[in-house]
Order: sequence, then C-alpha cells, then structure tokens
Amino acid sequence: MKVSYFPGCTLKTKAKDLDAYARKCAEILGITLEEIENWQCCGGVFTTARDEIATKLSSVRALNDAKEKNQALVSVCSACHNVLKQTNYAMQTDEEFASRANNYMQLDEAYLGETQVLHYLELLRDVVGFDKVAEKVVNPLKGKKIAAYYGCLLLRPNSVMKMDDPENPTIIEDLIRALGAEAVIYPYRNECCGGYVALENPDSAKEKSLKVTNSAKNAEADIILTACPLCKYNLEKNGADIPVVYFTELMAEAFGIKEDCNA
Amino acid sequence: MRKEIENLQNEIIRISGVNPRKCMRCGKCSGTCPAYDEMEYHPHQFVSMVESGDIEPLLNSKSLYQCLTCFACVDRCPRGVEPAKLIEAVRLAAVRKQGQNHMTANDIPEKLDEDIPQQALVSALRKYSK
Amino acid sequence: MQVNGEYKPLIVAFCCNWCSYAGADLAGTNRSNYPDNVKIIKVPCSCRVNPMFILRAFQRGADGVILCGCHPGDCHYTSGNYYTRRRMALLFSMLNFLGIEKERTRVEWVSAAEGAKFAATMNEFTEAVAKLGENKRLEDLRCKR
Amino acid sequence: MQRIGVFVCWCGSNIAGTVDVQAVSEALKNEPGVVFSTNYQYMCSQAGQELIINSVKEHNLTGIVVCSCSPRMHEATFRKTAAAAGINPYMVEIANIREQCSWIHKDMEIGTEKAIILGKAAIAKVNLNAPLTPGESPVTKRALVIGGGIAGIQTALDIAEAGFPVDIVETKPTIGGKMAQIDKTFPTLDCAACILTPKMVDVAQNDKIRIFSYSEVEDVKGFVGNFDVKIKKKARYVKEDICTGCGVCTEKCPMKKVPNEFNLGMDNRRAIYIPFAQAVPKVATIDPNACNMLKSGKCGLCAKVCTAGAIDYTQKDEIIEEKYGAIVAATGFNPISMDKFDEYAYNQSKDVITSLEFERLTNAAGPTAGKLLRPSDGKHPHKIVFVQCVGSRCESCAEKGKEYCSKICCMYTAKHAMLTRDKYPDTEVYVFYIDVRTPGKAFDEFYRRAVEEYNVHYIKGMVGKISPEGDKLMVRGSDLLNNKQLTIDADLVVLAAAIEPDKSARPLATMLTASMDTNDFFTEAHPKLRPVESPTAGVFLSGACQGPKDIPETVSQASAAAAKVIGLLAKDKLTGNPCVAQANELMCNGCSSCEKVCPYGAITYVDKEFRMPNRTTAIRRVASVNPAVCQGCGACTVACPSGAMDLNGFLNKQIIAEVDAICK
Repeated sequence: MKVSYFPGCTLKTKAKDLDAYARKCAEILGITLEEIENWQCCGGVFTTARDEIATKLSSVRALNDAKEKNQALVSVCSACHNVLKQTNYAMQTDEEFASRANNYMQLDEAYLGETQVLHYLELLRDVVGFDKVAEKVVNPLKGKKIAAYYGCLLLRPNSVMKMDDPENPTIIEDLIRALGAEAVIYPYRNECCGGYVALENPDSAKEKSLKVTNSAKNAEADIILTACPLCKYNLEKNGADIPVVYFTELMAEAFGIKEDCNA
Repeated sequence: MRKEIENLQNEIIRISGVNPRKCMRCGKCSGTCPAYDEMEYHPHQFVSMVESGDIEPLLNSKSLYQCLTCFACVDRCPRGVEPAKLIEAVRLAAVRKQGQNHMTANDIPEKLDEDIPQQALVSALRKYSK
Repeated sequence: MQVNGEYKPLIVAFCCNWCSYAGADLAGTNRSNYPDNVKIIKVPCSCRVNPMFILRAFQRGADGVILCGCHPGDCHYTSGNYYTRRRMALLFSMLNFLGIEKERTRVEWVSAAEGAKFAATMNEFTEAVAKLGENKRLEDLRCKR
Repeated sequence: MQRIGVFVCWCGSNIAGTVDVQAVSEALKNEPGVVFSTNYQYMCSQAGQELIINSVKEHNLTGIVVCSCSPRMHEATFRKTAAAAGINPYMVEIANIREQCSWIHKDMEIGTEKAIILGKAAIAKVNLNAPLTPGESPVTKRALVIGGGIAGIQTALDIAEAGFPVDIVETKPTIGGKMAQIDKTFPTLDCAACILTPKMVDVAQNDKIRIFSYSEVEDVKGFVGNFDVKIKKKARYVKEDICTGCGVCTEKCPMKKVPNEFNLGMDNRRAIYIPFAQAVPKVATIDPNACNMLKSGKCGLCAKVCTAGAIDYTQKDEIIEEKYGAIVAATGFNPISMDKFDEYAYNQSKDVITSLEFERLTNAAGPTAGKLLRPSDGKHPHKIVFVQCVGSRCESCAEKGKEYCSKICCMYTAKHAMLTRDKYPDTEVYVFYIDVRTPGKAFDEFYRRAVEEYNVHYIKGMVGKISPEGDKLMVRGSDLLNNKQLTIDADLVVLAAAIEPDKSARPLATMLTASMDTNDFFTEAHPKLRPVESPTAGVFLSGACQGPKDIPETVSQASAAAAKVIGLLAKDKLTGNPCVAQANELMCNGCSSCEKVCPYGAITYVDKEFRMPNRTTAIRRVASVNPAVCQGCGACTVACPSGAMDLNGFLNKQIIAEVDAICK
C-alpha cells in the first residue's frame, strides 16, 4: 500500500532518526511512504485566526498533492500532523477560508479537504492494525516499562484531531503493548512540555518538562516514548534522567532493524 | 476612541471565530492552563476583557506570548468558547501593527542552542512576528 | 402577488395545531421577526391539508405554500405527519412538473419549542420565494379583482 | 346568512402598540356577514366579555370573530362567553393578531394591514361555521402511574386516598426509586429512608393500589378516560404471592459476584436478590443474566432452601391488559454517564465518584455500612473535593453534557460537604462552584451554614483536570476570586453529575403521544398554567420526568398531578371534541381508504339502505365515524377520493374560504 508522506523540516535535520526509523518500519509493514515532491515547511503551529491564509498554503499544497495521487497523507511529527489536520478541517468547514485559499492555489480543481490526514500512529492502528504490528516483532521488548508521552499536539483540539480520547488516550500504549513491552500510565502524559516557548522562556519550558518527566518516573517508567522532536528536546534538555525515545525507534528495535537504520 | 476599541473588538471576534458572550465565567480554562503562572492575564480574563472591550492592557501584556497553544482550554471549555483562539487573535492584533514584532529573526541566534529543533524556531517566529 | 405595483411574495403557511402553530406562537412570544408576507392557517394536523387547498392557494395568487407539522415521531395523532410527508412528496413533484418550482412548496417540521426555527424557516422560505419572482403558472385570472 | 360580530382586542398595548385597532375594526365592518364591529382594551376581561354578550343580544349575532391573542390562549374563554350569550360555542373564531402579527412586526402600517387580512380570513370561516355539539364518552375509574419513585408513590397514594383504584408500574423489582438510595435530605437533614419507607408500606397496604414491580408498559391505546394498556410483567422466577421475603435464598445463592445496582456497583449481590431490606414488594428476584440454573440448568439451590416453595424457574413474562381513565408519567431521572468527562478521571480512579455514589457511601445500609471510606483502599479520606456542574450548563457538545442547570446539585453538594465536616471534623472539604444556586425555603441559609459553621471551603472556579498520582488525586482548578491556579492533593473527589430523564421516557412518550422537549423531558400543556398536565388529554406528569427537581417539589407536583387525575376520574362522562370527522353517506363509495389511514380505528363500515330512483331501495356500504374515538386529525378527509369525508370545525369549504380570504 502506498501513502503520501510529509516528513517536515525537523525530520530532515535534527530528527533524521525519527524519519529513518519510520521509513524502515513502514517497509516492514508493507507500506510505502512516498515523500511529497517539493514540500514546504508547515510552519510548526496552526494559526487559528480565520484570516490567516498564506501561512496555511504550504499545508494545502501538500494536501492537494496527496489528493491528486488519491492517497492518504501521513506524517510522523506531531506538529506537522496537527497543522495538516487543522488546515484540512478548515478547508472542509470554513467556506470563506477555503475559497480564499483556492484563489491563491489556482488549481484545476478546487481543493476542499478531500484528503485523509493520518498520523503514523493512526496508520498503524487503523490501516495496518496493531495485531499486524505485533506479528512483525522479532525482538519483543519484554519487561520494559514504557511511558507514552502524548503532549498536546497529537490529541487536541479533539473536535478536529479525532485521534483518541484526549483525556485518556490509549493509542501509544496499545503500540507499546503490541511491541511486547509494558505500558505505564501516568498523569502528565497529555500535558504540554512547554513547546516553542522554550526559545523565549526556557524556565517556563523547564518547569513543564520536569513535571512530565517526574510524573513518568514516579510511575516507575524506564523510558519515555514520544512522537514529537520538540517534546523530546524539551524533556531531554530540562534534565530528564530517563531516556526519551521516538516511538519509531522503539518499533525498529522490536522489529530487529535498528542497526540497519543507523547505517 | 470608543469607536476604535469597538472596531478592534469586532476584528478580534471575527478573526478568532469566538463568541466571548458564551462564557459563563466558570474558569475551567484557567484551571487547566499550563502557562498560568507565566501569565499576567489568564485565559478567562482574556475572554471577559475582550467582551468588555478592555483590550488595550492585553495588547501590551507579555501574557500574549506565554500561551503554548496546547488547546487544553479549547477542549475543556463547557461552553465551547475556545479561549486559545481568542488569545491568538489578540496576539495577531498586536504583532500585525508595524514594528510590533515580539521576536525577529535577528533575535534568534543568541537564543539558539545547537540541539533545538527547527520546529521550535519556525513556530516561535510564526507566533511572535509578522 | 402585486402590491401597489410592486412584487411582494404571498406565503400561505398551514400549521398543525399541536406543534407548529404553538411554535409560531412561541416565535411571537419571543418577538422573533418574520415577514408579514406569511399568513398562517391553523389545521388540526398537517395531514388535514388537502392538496386541493394548496392548488387553490396558487390559483388565487399565492407565491409559496409551506406546511408545518410535528417532527416525525412526535405527531399528536401518532402518524399524521407521515401521511403528510408522503402525500406532499407526490403533490410537489407533480407541481414541479407543472412548472411550479419546487422551491415554492415545502414541508417543515417545527415543534412547539422551536419558535426560533419557525421564524428562521419563514424568513428563509420567503427569501427563496422572493427570488423566484411572481407565480403566475396556476393563477386563475378570473379570480382577479 | 350569518350575523357576525367582530371584536378587536387591544391587549393593552400588546396589540394596539403595532396594530391600529380602530382601523381594523372599521375595515372589517364591511366584510360579508358582519353586522357589528368594535374594539376594546381587554376582550378577555370581565368587561370585555360582557361587551361581547351584550352585543350578541343587541345585534342578534349568530357568529363571533375575536381578533386577539392566540386561540391557544383564549379560544376556550371566548367559547364560554358565546355560550353565556346563548349562541353555540363553535360559532366563535379567533384571528391571532398578537403572536402572529403585533408581536412580530414593528411597523404600524404593516401590522394593521396583516391584522385586517387575518380578520377577514376568520370572518370567511365563521360565515361557514355550523353549531356543533360535543359527544360524550364514559370514564374508566382507574388510574395508571408509570414509575414507582417518590413521585409515583405520592401520586398513587393521593389518588387512592380519594377512593379511586390505582396501579403502579415500576421497572425495578421494588418501588422507592432514587429517594431510596439517598442518605439524608436537604435542608432538614432527615433520613430519606425514615420518611420514604413508611410511604412505601402505605402503598403496599392500600387495597386501592396494585403494584406491578419488575414490569413495563408495553402498549397504550385509546384516549382520555378510555385507555387500553398492556403491561409486561417480566418473569422474576419467584412466585410473588408465595415468597415471604425471608431472604434465605439470597444468602445461600452461590453466585456472589453480581454488581449490586442499588449500591451503584460498589459492592456485590447474589443472582437471587432483594434490592434492599425495606423493598416493596419484599420479594426475591432472580437475575436471569447471572443465575446458573437459568443459564445452564445447573444449581437450583434457591429452590431447595425456599421453604415456601416460591421459586419457579419456568416462569414466563406475562402480559396484563387493563383499562384506565388517566395515566401519570413519573419515570424520573438518572445521573448522566461520566464516560465523556475523562479530564475528571472518573474511569481512571475508583476514588473519583459521583454524588449518588457518595450517598451510598455515607448510607448506613450502603457498601461501607455508612463509614466514609475510599473505594480504592478502604481508607478514611482526609481531603475531599466536590466539583459542581459536571455536565450541567454544558453547551459545547451535546453528546457530552446537558445545556440546562440540573437544579439539585448545589444543595446536595452543600449537604454532603456539611455532613462530612459534621461527622469527620478532621476532613478538609473543598467545593468548586461556578455559581451557587439555592432558591428555596431555607436553602440559602443551609448553604451559608455549610460555609460559616462547618468551614467548608467554597472556591469560585472550575476544576480543569484531575490526575491520579500515587494514592492521591491531584485536582487542578482555578480560584477566580483570588486569581490563582490551585492544585489540591485530594483523597476523594465527588462529581456532581448532571441529571437526565430516564431512558424509558422517550419510548413511553411515543406510546402516549405525549410531547417531549429536546432534552427528553416531558413538556407540560402550559409551562405556567398547566404544569402537571401533558398536552395529550388524560396524560399527567409527576416529578423529574418533567424537569429537574428536588424532593419537596417532586412531592408537590405529584400531589398536583393526583388532584388533576381525581378531577378527571370524578366525572362520569367526558365531553368530547365535536371537531370530528363526518362522512356524507350519499357521497361515500365504500372504498375503505379512510378506514385504512385512521390512527384510532374510529371508522367502521356499515350497510345502509338508501332510497333510489323509481321507489327502489339499495343497500350500500358506507363509512361511519365513532365520534367518541375520533380525535379529529383529518387524515381521512384527504384520503377520501370522493370527498365524502369532512372534518367538523375544519370543513374543506371553510379552509378554502380562509385561503381565498388571504389570497385576495
């Protein structure tokens, strides 16, 4: 099966490993990630103001590319996924925004939010199925206690993301279990790490990140698992004394291909 | 002056798509906000101050740049008010003014550390400048 | 129909006594404005409306006819609105065939609690009929004064 | 030719403000049939009615048109006036120039013009009116109360007290409802069981009252005074008349792990059970989903230990058919599900409970024998947080909460907080509130006592998130008055869940053809003036099925509904609605189209002899309408291909005359 793939800027630079593992694991699961040609940065955050058109056009372009190929659009980075999904939702529901965006785009056929936007995790759950993921595990991560960290971007706003229960999510935990490890539930798993404010106000980000890592440690986790490069940065930077790992890396480990990826 | 404030208020309401009059003053948005301690004006105050037209103090407040856009308030508000969208609209009203960028590309190098992901830079620029 | 040389659509609204007439009353109680073009005729149930009445209205110069009844499942007489729905589907398609645009006829479900919906429906329907212009297709010139 | 009088009401300034009443009465003077036309300040007042009566006499009127408020408001009034003036009440028509004209238009010219047209339509109709005489139907002197909570109990007792037989249908194995689960009642703090159980015993001992417990209403036919109801008595696998309620079977049953719904699943019961010690009827019931004997035929222990021989594994559901003159809906409420409120961690921690669960936790007959212990570890909680408005006043998404205020939560939360502080002074109690709403006798004083005497910490603000951490619950919320964000490490959190009508209410309303609002509360015939009657004649409303209410309000409404029922049952005959269908036998071709569409089975066919030309006669099959059964919907009139069927009061020619008047 082929899907369109939007890696995003961070996966091409600071988070190359997140990207590499994602591609290899997809191969194993029989999914081809076809990188969109000439994609542009999504902008990192979705601007909710309805009159912001230009900043959302790169997303619309990517979405339309996927539409033309009749494929779902998959991303791994939480931020990209959030921006793509919110933009797509705006194209579906906000007529004025859609018509103005289409005016800029000058497409043969107007884009009205037809593309299905999937996070890599949703791809695993809804298209591949966690049972199929479990079948591919050669190196079950028995005995590892893993704390899933969702942050905010994956789940909220729920009316748009519709990924999981925003207050009590299970999608990453289900993946952890499929990989043979033990999922640790802890209170701060869907609280914000401090996000981009880290740049301006590192102390604020530190406080928030520490709350998350301490909460995971109190729940006796060995590893924190995340999908977002910025979450990983904030948690690690602010004194996490437990490893913070991308979920794709953990998959690669369980699939026994981690070394291939690093090569 | 009154007219000016009214225009600004209408503009904020229009671009945010938020109706502050739906707020019932329960404070759930502020109860759940992770950036609460860094803010001088809290999410529920944004809603009521925009409603009453008391927008000037908001435009000049650092609180504008502390919102993490984590959408916790949007999801949890029992009245569907969506405070984060309102804060974003006020912030835009501030940074869209000439020379009012909260952060420019020139400010970045000194804040940079080598591990910081691109995503943080583009997000911050998008949020803080025009 | 022409009023003082100007086109002003005339709307006849048949409202069932239990839900829609009460809904119209509520629209009044709430002071929800809708155009004075709308004139209401009370019937016990929307199923009391004979296709004859609708034809008669068009013949006499009405520009639009709307039927309002209880929501499906809420009919005071259990099933009257279901009859209405089936009968009017047939009648409206026949009228459309005769050249009475289907936008001139409508069935709406309005409950006793939906005053706002009643007013909104009437505003919207009047506007839709106004767009179509005067209805002359069935008008009986002998009825002209 | 009619002699019609037109009476235009000002309704103070309600009509006269936007309608030139003088112009209206002048304009209508010249309509065909009109011999007199006037206007007056308040037509519905005594003086206004006398004006009508005098005018009838003076001008020899045969018909009356009143241009006033909605006929739903005062049609009955003016019909009585007509009768007093000596003309048939059905010679009155109302032109609704208030709700449909003056209240929606702001322009005097437009309002006046429309009022004149509405008046003309009414005059056109009256010109074709004929005197109508209502038929009469007998009244079955027995009432049905659906729901056996405090509302149903009170209604049934009051009706029985007046000497009429009453049946109570209750889906649960016992009557008592929610009040039986409650520990204490506000604002007097008397024990709920102490005031409820004597009433339950009264019901059991009253020979006018029959209880159909573990039963459901399956079908309702008929109309006011003459309802035919089918009641399904579900098999409880215990012979009710033999079981003594000794309870031996409920101790011996080996199936011990069935969640006890009476204690909201906080402890277990057996497969054969009596919900609680004071149950009425005090009879055991076997839960077919839990009983081994019923599921696999292996066990039979309860039958062995039952000395009375009451156990009957072969029992089947039984249908009881009964006639009733009046039906009272008293189906009550339930707290909403907390599944959609995961920010409060209800599904993540056993120590986050609802207020109803808290009632059971503090009840001496509850799972902890009245000791306030945490469900998770059985320890005494030292810090308790109450969260109000969970799901109430929630507009964001309909599938999550309810838009309305649940009304009772402020008071019961104050009660819980106060009782906790009274019994366990070492406990800190916090209440998060948006507003404290305490309208009611001695209610606000009660709430203030909780604050002032019992030192309950009331915090204006809402909780945003509750996270279980270790054996604590971290409660994060805002304190709006102090402009602070708070985190409280609570041992127990109590959520004041919104209440919603019982799920059985919607299908019941359909059976009764009673209307409901968007929240599935029954609607009343008039929100102010007829609050205990449904718009469907003969159906009455009691308790929380009509809207959220506390116990005193429920009991008053229950008694009010009973009074209405007694008033109905006291009559020997009911005057019907004369606006019924009527077949013109000469035009009827006997096709049966009308019979098929009639929802009430009011139309039958009879063979009748008709005179034919040349002194011959012929027998023809023609439709005949039973006026006592016909409800006057008019479905048949449209189905009739020959135009023989018509509806009195809404004749074809009358409606056409109205259409013509409007379209002129």
